[in-house]
Amino acid sequence: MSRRLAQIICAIFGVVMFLLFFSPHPAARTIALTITTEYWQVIYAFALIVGAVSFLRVNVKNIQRGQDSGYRIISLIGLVAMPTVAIIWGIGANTPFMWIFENIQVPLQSTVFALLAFFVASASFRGFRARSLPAAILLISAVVILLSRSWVEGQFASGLIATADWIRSYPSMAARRAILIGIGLGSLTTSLRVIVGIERTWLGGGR
Amino acid sequence: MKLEARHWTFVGLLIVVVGAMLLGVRPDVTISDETQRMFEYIDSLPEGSVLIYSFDHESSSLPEIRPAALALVRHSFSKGHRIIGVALLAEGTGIGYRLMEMAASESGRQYGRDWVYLGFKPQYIAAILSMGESIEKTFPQDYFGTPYDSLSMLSGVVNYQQVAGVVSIGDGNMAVHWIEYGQSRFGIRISSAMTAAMVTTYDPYISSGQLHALIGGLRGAAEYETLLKIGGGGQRGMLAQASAHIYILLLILAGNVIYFVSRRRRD
Amino acid sequence: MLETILPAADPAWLDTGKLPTLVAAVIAIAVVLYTTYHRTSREAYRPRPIAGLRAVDDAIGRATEMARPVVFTPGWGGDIQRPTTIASMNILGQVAEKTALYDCRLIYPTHDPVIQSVAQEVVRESYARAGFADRFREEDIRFVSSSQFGYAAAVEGIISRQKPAAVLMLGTFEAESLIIAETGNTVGAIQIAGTDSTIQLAFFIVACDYTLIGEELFAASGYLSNDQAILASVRAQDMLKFVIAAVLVIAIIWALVIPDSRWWRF
Amino acid sequence: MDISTLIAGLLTIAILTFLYRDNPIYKFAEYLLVGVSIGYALVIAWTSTMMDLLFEPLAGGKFSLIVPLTLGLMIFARMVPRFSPLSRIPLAVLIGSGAGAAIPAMLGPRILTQMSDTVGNVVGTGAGPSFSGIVVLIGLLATLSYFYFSRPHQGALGLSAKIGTYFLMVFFGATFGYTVMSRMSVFIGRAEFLLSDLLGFMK
Repeated sequence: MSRRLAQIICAIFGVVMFLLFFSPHPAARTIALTITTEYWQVIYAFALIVGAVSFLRVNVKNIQRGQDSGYRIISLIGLVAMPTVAIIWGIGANTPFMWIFENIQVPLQSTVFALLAFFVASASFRGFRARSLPAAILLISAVVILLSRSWVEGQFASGLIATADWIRSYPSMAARRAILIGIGLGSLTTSLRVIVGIERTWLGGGR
Repeated sequence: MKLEARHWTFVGLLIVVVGAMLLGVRPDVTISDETQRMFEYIDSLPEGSVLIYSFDHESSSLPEIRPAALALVRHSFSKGHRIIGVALLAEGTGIGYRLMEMAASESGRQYGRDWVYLGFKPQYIAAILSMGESIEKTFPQDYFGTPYDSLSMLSGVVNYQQVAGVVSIGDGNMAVHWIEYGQSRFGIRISSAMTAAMVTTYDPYISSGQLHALIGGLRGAAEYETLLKIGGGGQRGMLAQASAHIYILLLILAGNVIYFVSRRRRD
Repeated sequence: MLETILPAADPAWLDTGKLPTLVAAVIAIAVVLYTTYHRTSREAYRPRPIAGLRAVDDAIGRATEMARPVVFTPGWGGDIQRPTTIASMNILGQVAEKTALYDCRLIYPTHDPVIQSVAQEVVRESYARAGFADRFREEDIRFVSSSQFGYAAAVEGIISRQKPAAVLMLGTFEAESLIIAETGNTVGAIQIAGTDSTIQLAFFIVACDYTLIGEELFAASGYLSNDQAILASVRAQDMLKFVIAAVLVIAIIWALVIPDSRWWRF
Repeated sequence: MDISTLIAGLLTIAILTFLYRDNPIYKFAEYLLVGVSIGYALVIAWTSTMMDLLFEPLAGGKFSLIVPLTLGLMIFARMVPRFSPLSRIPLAVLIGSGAGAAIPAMLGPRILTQMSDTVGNVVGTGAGPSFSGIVVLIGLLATLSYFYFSRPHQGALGLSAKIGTYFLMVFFGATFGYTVMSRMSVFIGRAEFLLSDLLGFMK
């Protein structure tokens, strides 16, 4: 029953959103904006609470079983601390909430991001081997671009930069365009299957 | 301690980058047209112009775009522009405030008179559109809860019509939203400082003029600092950046040499 | 806030500037519905093989032999509204059926609680369909963190501790792509990636064993399930590609012969 | 050096230890990051969505918000197995509206604009077809043929698909090159923090 109802609601919202795209009328735009800003955002905010609760449950269960208890307690402290300090001192400038964000969350996140530089190094060493013609093309293209962005000066540099720019603007862009068109078509048919109800995996009901 | 091949690639990178930074050499950088254009744009705005700096990025890309953002804000302050700071992504909020506060205290600019920080507003598309009607309605108070009308700098600033331009400090698609909603609906001039990875995405907008100017990544920051004749994180990082690229090229070369030698042996 | 932005709107009901999109949409929808509901030949549609997909079966088999888990991640970049996520969910269903059958553990970390909800249903149902509802572990379909690098750090941790035999990265990825792929490589996992994020494709090509490029990801769910309804849309996509190529060539010849023509500017 | 910088510096190093291999220090940092980041997201969702978007306007008399409120509450039904089917309704709203919005969005900017631009590339300024434009056209058609699934890649289609893969490789190589630049900058930024803020070198 709930599956059938969900399917119908899904189809209605699909058709409505599709049609709204073509209308500049204030009423149409209000509905489209209401769905994308109010409905989407509010559902996500509630879902985040459900996610946090499930995170909490799993961790508490594992702490009771003694699996990685110490680490999981650290996670839970972090999870509880943020809302707690936010309730007590607010979230504006110079609050403990901002302090934790700036001195704990930001450095941790940026450093995880920075790990990428190292992974780029190991992947370059391991993955860029001219095993075949396509692999060689990949290699040459990457090397030309990288060289053009390194420290080269003079005549050679301007020729190199021009070559790199040409690659980026024409052959490389052509392939990207084809990929985008392919993705567009794939997304289009997937969306259509969802709306007409052939695609029901998301309901958990199989097809 | 057992080190594998990948560990050696890591150690190499560490040595190359840290070594280059400790050398303290700040090579001259050739100024690209795009950075020159951005510089001239900011430089040409008369004293007292109101600019919106929008911190539209997440904290993880801070290391890359902070030098560029700082150079732009410093330039604006030195030209006597009045700056409104906002953030359309929550993570940019505190970061943007710190950055502006730092630049302002260096140049002796006063909060409320020369610059204000309005803080974060969710639903960026709605925020961009709504500021086009009324900035005060969008941000009734500043970051500290001071009412809009009691900040002297903002008297007479109703919407984009009193603002010379928006500079979006971003790491993703936020400048696209500024272009699609702010520029095309209200005609406000958009420029941006963004991560190097994003720059190519904006080529079409630059060529159509919808995006007025942009600077990209650490390299863009270094060029801007050169034009401003001040030091900064961009210049400090340039030797390291170039060395890192060469290092990656050498790794690719080494990987291929090893591959071909071992293949020949097998044959 | 919505009220303040509306006066600038145009009171017409149809935006004539969007007519080409509407016409294209009608054609595309017609083609898709036609191939889906009106299959002229009795024979099943058999598309060409895609290398990365045969590897999915092998990877699960290998994981079972080695008694190690399979990690499946949809990436940090997507949400449930994205068609890519739906396509990825579809593949998840197929993969889960196999891991249920072989009694191989499936770990699915996600950044999005909505995706988590849907994935739990999909996997639960797949396990039930395979006849092993009791093997389903709800906590393996886990929400780890909505922050991009919080998510990346957690997946890195899961991979380096659980040492999966296979890592499937199918969905929308951003910068976390290479962090996950390189970590998977250090534990010796077979890695199959597929994404619609054009920038990350480059990293996957370099770091993974198999990569499904863009549209191949959408075709994949039909291949794996051999579901004729999904395969029908693959065929529709091919027909549309043909139309696109034809219109393109005609438009170019037209524009070269009559330089003033403008109809092709959509 | 103040305590904030010290903590930020130690956490930075904790994450970097992962490069050697997984270890308790990294694990500590990872669990801390996961917990704090969920907490942060909860606070932001509460203040910016729940309060600003939902409860305050609702209290101000905007009763149309009861619809999203109800949808949100239905998501809560997931936590109680007996009611969990109810959560399919808000999911249906998200998935349906997402799919409906995707169709024109994919056709417009993704497909039609790309087609127009390709014609523009070839025709150029009107003085006959341009060389670069023809490269774009060949690349586009060849790569599209690579994505052709209905027939095996043999004969003419095989050749064209092969040319398509070459173009794809040019694109992947170029993106890799550009993105490396960005990734290195992030690490340089962190290295600068460690060297100047934490250790006090290079002033």
